[in-house]
Amino acid sequence: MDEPIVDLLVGFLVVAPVAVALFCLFLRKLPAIGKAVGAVSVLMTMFAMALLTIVVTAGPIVREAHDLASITTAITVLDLALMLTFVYISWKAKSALAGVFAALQLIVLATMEIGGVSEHGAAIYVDQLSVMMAFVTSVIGSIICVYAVRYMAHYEGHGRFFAVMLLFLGAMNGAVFSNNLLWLFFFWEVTTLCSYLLIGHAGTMEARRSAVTAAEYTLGGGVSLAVGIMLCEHHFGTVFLDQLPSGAAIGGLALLPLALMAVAAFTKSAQIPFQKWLLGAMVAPTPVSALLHSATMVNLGVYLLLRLAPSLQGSGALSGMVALAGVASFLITAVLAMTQSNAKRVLAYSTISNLGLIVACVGLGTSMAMTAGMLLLVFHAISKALLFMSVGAIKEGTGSEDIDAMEGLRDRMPLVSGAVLVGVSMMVMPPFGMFASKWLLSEAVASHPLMALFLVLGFGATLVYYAKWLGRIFTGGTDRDALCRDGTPRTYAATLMATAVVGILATGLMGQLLEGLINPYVSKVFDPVLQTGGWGLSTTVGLFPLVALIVLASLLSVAALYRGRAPPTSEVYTCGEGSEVQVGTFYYWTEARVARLMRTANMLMALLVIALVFAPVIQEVAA
Amino acid sequence: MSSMFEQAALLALWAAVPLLVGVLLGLDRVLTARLQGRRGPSVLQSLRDLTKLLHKKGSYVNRSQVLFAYGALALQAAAALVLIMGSDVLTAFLLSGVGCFLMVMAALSVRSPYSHLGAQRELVQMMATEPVVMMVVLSLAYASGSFLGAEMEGMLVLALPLAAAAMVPVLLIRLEKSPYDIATAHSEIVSGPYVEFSGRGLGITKLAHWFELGVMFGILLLFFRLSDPALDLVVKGLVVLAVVLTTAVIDNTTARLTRWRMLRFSLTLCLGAVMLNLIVLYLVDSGVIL
Amino acid sequence: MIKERDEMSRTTIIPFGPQHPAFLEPLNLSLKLSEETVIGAEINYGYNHRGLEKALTSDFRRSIYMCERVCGICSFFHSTAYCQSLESLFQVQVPERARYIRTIMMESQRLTSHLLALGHTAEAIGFESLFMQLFRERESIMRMVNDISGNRVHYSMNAIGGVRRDISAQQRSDIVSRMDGLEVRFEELAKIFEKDPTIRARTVGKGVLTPEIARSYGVVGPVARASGIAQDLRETYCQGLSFRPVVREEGDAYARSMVRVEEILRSIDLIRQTASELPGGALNIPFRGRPTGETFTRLEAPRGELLYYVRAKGTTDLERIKIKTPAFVNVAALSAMVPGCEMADIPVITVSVDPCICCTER
Amino acid sequence: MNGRREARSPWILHFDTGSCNGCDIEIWALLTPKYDVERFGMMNKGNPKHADILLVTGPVTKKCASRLKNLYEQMPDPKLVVACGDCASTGAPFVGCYNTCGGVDSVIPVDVYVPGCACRPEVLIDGVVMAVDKWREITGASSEGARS
Amino acid sequence: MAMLSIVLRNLITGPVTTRYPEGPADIPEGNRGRVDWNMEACTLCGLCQKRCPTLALKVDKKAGTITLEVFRCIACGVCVDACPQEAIGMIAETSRPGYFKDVRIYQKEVTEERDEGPPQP
Ligand code: SF4
Ligand code: SF4
Ligand code: SF4
Ligand code: SF4
Ligand code: SF4
Ligand code: SF4
Ligand code: SF4
Ligand code: SF4
Repeated sequence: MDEPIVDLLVGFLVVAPVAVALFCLFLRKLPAIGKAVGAVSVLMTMFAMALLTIVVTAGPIVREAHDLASITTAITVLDLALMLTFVYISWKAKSALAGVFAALQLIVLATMEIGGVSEHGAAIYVDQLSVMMAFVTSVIGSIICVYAVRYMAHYEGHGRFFAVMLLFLGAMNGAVFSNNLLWLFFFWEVTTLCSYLLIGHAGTMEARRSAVTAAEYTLGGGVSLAVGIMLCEHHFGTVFLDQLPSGAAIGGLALLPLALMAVAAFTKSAQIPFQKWLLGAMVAPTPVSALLHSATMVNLGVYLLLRLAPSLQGSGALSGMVALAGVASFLITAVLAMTQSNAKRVLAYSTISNLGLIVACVGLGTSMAMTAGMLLLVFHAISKALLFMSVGAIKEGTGSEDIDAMEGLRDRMPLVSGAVLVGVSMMVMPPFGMFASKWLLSEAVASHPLMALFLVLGFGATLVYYAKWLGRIFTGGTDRDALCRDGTPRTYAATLMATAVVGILATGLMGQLLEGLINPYVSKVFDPVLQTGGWGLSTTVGLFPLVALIVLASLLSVAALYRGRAPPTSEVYTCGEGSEVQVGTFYYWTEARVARLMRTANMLMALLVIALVFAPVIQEVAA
Repeated sequence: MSSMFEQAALLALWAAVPLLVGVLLGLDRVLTARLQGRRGPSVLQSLRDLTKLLHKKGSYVNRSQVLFAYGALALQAAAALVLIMGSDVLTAFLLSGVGCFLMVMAALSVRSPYSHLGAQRELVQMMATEPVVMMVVLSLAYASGSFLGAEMEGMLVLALPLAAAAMVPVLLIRLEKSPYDIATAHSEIVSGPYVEFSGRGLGITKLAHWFELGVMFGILLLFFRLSDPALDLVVKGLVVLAVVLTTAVIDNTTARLTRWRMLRFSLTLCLGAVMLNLIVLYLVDSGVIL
Repeated sequence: MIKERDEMSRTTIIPFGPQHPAFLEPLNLSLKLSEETVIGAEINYGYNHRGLEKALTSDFRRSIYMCERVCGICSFFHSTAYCQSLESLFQVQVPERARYIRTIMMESQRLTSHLLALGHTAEAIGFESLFMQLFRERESIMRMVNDISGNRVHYSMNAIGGVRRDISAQQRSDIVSRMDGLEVRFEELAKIFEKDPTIRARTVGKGVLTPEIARSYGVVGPVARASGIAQDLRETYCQGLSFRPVVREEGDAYARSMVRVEEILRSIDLIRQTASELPGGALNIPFRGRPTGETFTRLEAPRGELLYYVRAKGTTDLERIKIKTPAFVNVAALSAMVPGCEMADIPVITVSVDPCICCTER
Repeated sequence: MNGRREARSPWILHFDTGSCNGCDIEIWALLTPKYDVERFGMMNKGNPKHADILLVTGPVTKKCASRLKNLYEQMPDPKLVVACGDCASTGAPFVGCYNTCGGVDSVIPVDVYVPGCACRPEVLIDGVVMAVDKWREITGASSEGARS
Repeated sequence: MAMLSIVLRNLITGPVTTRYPEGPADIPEGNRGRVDWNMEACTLCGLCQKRCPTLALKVDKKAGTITLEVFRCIACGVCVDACPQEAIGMIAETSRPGYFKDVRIYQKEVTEERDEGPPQP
C-alpha cells in the first residue's frame, strides 16, 4: 500500500496526539481540554480502525529509511535533547543513578552516531502486530483519556497532565510503527519521560520519589536497550528489526544484544526483579495507572519481546531463561496479589503476572505460545483498563481503594460493580480472550513439565485473588437492604461501558482477530496452529468451543439482567442469635512473610537476569 | 446416521450424569453406613434428596447469590458436556474450575460469616486440587499426544500410574471426605459455602457439585480405555467402584485434618507424584532413560 | 486511618451458637477471628437458665424428680447428691445394698456420659465412624440402665433413704457380662484414641490448660486431672473398692480425651466389682418429719465435683438449694484455652471440656 | 401419591431451648447405629435453611424464645415442628420455673408432640414419621390446589 | 489401623440397626412407659395428685374422674407408689406422639378419651 492516505493515517496516529498535547498546554481549562481530548479520541479511534482494516486487507505498510532521512535526523537530535533532559531531571531530583544511566545512554548513542549506522531498510514497518498494538493504544488509551477528564477534576495542572497523557499515546504509536531500532529507542525513552512526569504529577513527596524510582529503573532498562542496539549494529550490521537474523542462525556472543534487549523489555514490563517502579507508580492518579498498565508503557516491553521472538526462537538457553523468568514472575506475583488489600496493588501485581505470561509465551517460542501471547496482550489491556477505571470510580465514590472497604459495593454502586464483574470475568471466565489464551498456553506447555508446574499453580492463585476481590464487592445483605444507590458519573458510566463493549466485541470477533492479525504475524516464523473452525477455535491437539461458550455467557447475562419476581428473602444464618455480622478478608500471609518472599524472589530473579546476560558469553567461551 | 445416533447417545449420557453421580453418592452412603454398622439409606437416597430440594422453593438472601449458583451449574454442566463429547479435556477442566470459582462467588456474595469462611476454605481447596488435576490433564495429553478426550486411547494408566493415583486424594477432597473434608466441614462451619442456600437454590448448588464430580470421575476414567466396548465398560465400572470403596474406607478410618495440611499434602505429594510421572515419561521419550 | 479500618474489617465475628451443629446445647461463643485464628472469645450464657433452683425449693419430695432434670446426662448424680443432702438432714443411714446400687447406676451413667463426650469429640474432629462405634457401645449400656431403672435417661430410682428399685440376680449377671464384653471392645477403641495419627494431629497440643491456669480457674474433674491435678472425690468415698484417679500431665484436648478413655475402663471395673459383691438387705430406710438445718454434699460427677447446698427450716418447702456444678467452672476455663487457636479447633477444644450448659445455668 | 418425593428425605434441625439434655441425647441416638434414622433418608442438618423438620427440646427459656423464632423463620416452607419430650410439649418437668415459657407452642406453631421424659428414640421415630405424614398431606394438598 | 479392622468387621457382620417401626421396639419389661388407672379400685382419695411432681393429673371427686394430661406425665411412677389402693399401674408401652396434646380422662364408671383440640395461637 503506497497511497498517501496511508502515510496520513500512520502519521496522524503519532502526530495528532502530540499536537493536541501541545494545544492542551495552552488551554489549561478543564472543559476546553475535555473537548479537545474527546475530539482527538474519536479521531484516533477511527483512524486506528481504518489502519487496522488496511493492514488486514492489504498487508504490512513499509516505508524505506532513505525516504525518511530527515525524520531520522530529527529523531536523532530530539533523542540527544531527551537524554540531556534526563540528565537535567536527574540532577534536579538528586538521583545519581538516573543521572549515570542517562549519561550512559548519551554516550552509547553518541558513539553509535559517530560510528555511523546502516541506513538500508524500512524505517517504518506497520505489520499486524504493530497495528494490533496501535489499535489497543489508540482505542483504550483514548477511552482512558476521556475518563481522566472527569477524574482529574480533583487535581491541579490539567494542561500539563493531558499534554503528557496524549504525548504518551503518540509515543506508543510511534514506537510500534518504528522498524528502525533507534527510532524505537527514541519513542521508548519518550514513554519513560511521560511516565516520570505522570507518576510525579501529584507533586507530593511520595509521588516525586516514586517518579524518580520509575525513572531509575526504566532508564537503566534504556541503557540495556541502547547497548543492545549498539551490539546489534556490531553483530548483525543492522538496526532494522525486520533484518535481524532468525534464532537458528545465531549463537554465542551474537545473542548478547538480544539478551540485553530482553532485559530492557523486562524493566519496561516490570518483571521481577524490576517490579518496584510499577508498584510505586500506584501513587499516581488512577487514569495514569490505567494507562501505564493497559494501553501503554508495560506493553511496550512485551511488544519488543514479541518483535524479537523470531530471533529468540531456537536460541536454546536464552529463550529458556526468558520463559523461566516469565513464568516465575507470573507465579510469584500471582501469589503476592493474594496477600494484598489495596485494589490497585492487586491489579498491579496482576499486571506483572499477566505480562510474565506473555514473556513466557515468547520464551516458549512455539506457534501456540506465540498466539497465546498475542491474545493475552490484547485482552489483558482491555480488561485491565476496565478494572483500573472502575477502581478510580470506586475511589471517587467511597474514598477508598481498599478491598475491605468495598464490601457490599454491589448495593451501593451497582454499575461500577458490574464493570468490575465484567473486568474480572474477562480475566478469568470463558468465553473471554484471557481464558482462551490461558487454555492455549496450557496446551502449549504440556511438554514442558516445569513450566506447566509454575503455570498451574499461578492459575490457581489468580482465581483466588480475583475471587477475594470480586467476592468483597458482591458481599451483600438481603435485596431489601440495597436501597440507597450512588449515581455513577456519566463520564465514568460511558467510558466503562465503552471499554466493556470493546472487550466483548473483541471476544466475539476473536476468530477474525486470529485470522486477520495474529496468525499472519505468527506465520512469519511458525505454522499458525490455532484456527477458527469446529465449535470455535481449534488446534491440532485441542478445541475451544468459543461459539457455544459465547451463547452460554449470553444466556447467563440475560438471566442476570432479568428482573423477575423477587425470590423470597431471608436473613443470614447466625445460629439463631440474630447479631450484627462482620466478615473479614483473608490475606494468608503476614506482611513480614510477604516481604521475605519478595526479597528471595528479587534475589533469585536478579540472578536469573544476570545469567541471562552472561549466557551468551559463557556459550561463546564454551564454543 | 450412526454418528448422529452416537451423538444422541452421548447427549443422553450427559443428561444422565446427575443420575449416575447421584447413585454413586447413594452407594457411597450405603457403604459408609455399613462400615459404621448402620443399615443406611437406600441407594437412591441422594437422588431423593435432590428431587426434594429442587421441588422446595427455598429462600435466598440476595439475587447475586442465586445467579452465581446458576452460573456455576451452567459451567459445570458445560464442562461435563465437553468431556462426554470426547472434546478437549483441558477445556472441560478449565470450565469446571471456573464453575468452582463461581460457587465461591455465590458463597461470598452473602454477608454471612459461615458462608465466607466456607468460601475461603473452598478457595484453599481449589488451590489444593486444581493444580493437581490440571497437571493430570496435561500428563494425559502428553502421554496420548492429544487434548481431545476421544483421541486418548489405550490404558494410559500403564504409562501414568502415579498421575492416576494422584486423582484419589483429589476425589477424596472433592467428595468432601475426611481426612480432607474442609469446605463444608460439617461441624464447625455448619455447611460452609452452602449455608445460605435453601430449597431449590441448594439443589442447584448440589447439582453443580455433582456435575463437577462427574467431570472429575470422567478425567479419572480417561486413564482406562479398552478397545472392546463391553470390556471397557466393565473396567470403568470396576474402577469407579474401587474408588468409591477406597474413599469410603479412608473416610471412615481417619479424622478430618486441617486445611493447611491438606494444601501441603496435595501440593507436595500429589503434585510431586504427577510431576515425577511426567518427567520420567519425558525422559523416556527423549531417550535419556532406556 | 485506612490502616485502622483495615484492621477492623480484617476480623470476622462469628456467633458460635446458641444453635450450632457442634453444640448440643445453647451456648454462645462470640468469636473474633483474624482469618481463621481466634483472637478473642466471649462466652455468653443464659440460654438454658430455667430457674430450677428456685423451683426446687417448693417441695422437698417432688424435688427428687425435678433435680434429676437439672441434667439428663448425669441425672442420677443430681438426684443422689440431693438425696444424700436430705439424708444428712434427716440423719438416716442408707442401707448398704442401696449404696451399692447407687454406685452401679452412677458408674453406668459415667460410662454413658464419657462415651458421649468421646463420641462428641470424635464427631468434632470429623471422625464419624468412631463416633458411631462409641455410640454403639453406649447403646448397650443404655439398654442395661433402661432395664434396671425403667428409663433410659431419668432413672427416678433414688429416694431419700435409699433407692426405689432393686437389681435382680438376673440383672446382676447381665451387668457383669455386659461389662466384660464392653471392656474387650472398648480396649480396641481406646487404642485408636491413643494412637491414631489423625486424632493425635487434631487433639495434641490443642487447648492447653497448664496446671497453674487450671488451678486459677478452679477446674475440676477430667479437665483438672488432664492438667495434672490428681483430684477425684471417689478416692476418699469409695472405701473398700480399689480405686485410683486417672491423671495426665499434658493438659490438652488429647489428654482430656485420654483421661476419659481410662476412666471408662476403671468404671467398667468398678461396676463389675460392685455388681458381683452386691450385698443383701433393705433398699430403703423411711424417714420421718420435715428437714431442718443445712448441709453440703459433694459428689464426683462425670465432669467433676458436684456440690449441693441445702438449707431447710422444718417445712415441706426448702429454704434454699444451691447447686454448684462442675461444668460451671470448666466452661469458664474455655476462655483461657481458645484464644490463638484455629477456628477448626474450636469444636474440639470446646467438646474436650465437655461443657454442659443445662446444669451450669439450671 | 403427591408429596411422596419430599417425604422421603426429611432433613432435621435440632434446637435445644433449655432442656435437660435428656431428649437431646436421644435425638443423637437416633443418628447412631442402633436407631439409624438415615434409613428413612433423615439427616441432621445443623442449619435451619436446609432443614424440613425442626426438632425442639426443652421448655423454651425466655432467652431462647426469640432465637427459636429466628431459626423457625429461616426455615424454608413447608416446614414442620416436632416438640420432643414433655418439656417441649408442655414444659411440665419444669413446672414452677420462673424463666420458662412452658412449651414450644407458646412461641411457634407445633405440628407433632412427642411425649416422654425423656422421649424414647422409638417414640421419636414415630413422631417424625407423623410429621412426615403431615408434610405429605400439606404438599399433596397444595399441588392439588395448584392443579385445579 | 485398628479402625480399619473395626469398619471392615462391621461391613462383614452387618448392621445392628433395629427394624423399628416395621419390627418390634426393644423395650425392657420393667420399662416405665406410661401410667394407667384401674378406676374400679380407686377411691378418689387424691393422694396421687398430691404427690405428682409435674401436676400432670387431677382428681375430681365430684365428677368421679381422674384427668391425666399425657404430655405432662414424666412417668416417674410416684403416683403408682403413692396410691394406697394400688389402683395405678405402670405399663411398659410408652404413650404415643400426637398432633394434639392428649388428655386422658378416667371415669369412675366409664373410661373415655378426648382431644384438647388444636392449640390456640
Ligand atoms: S446477679 Fe443476676 S441480675 Fe445480677 S448481674 Fe448476675 S445475672 Fe444479672
Ligand atoms: S440462681 Fe437461684 S436465686 Fe438466682 S435467679 Fe436462679 S433461682 Fe433465682
Ligand atoms: S463415688 Fe464412691 S462413695 Fe460415691 S457413690 Fe461412687 S462408689 Fe460410692
Ligand atoms: S456465687 Fe460465685 S459463681 Fe456465683 S455469682 Fe457469686 S462469685 Fe460468681
Ligand atoms: S455437668 Fe451438668 S449438664 Fe453436664 S452432664 Fe453433668 S449435670 Fe448434666
Ligand atoms: S422432657 Fe424430660 S428428658 Fe426431655 S428435656 Fe425435658 S426434662 Fe429433659
Ligand atoms: S407418673 Fe409421675 S408424672 Fe406421671 S402422673 Fe404419676 S406422678 Fe405424675
Ligand atoms: S391415689 Fe390411688 S386411690 Fe387415691 S386418687 Fe389416686 S388413684 Fe385413686
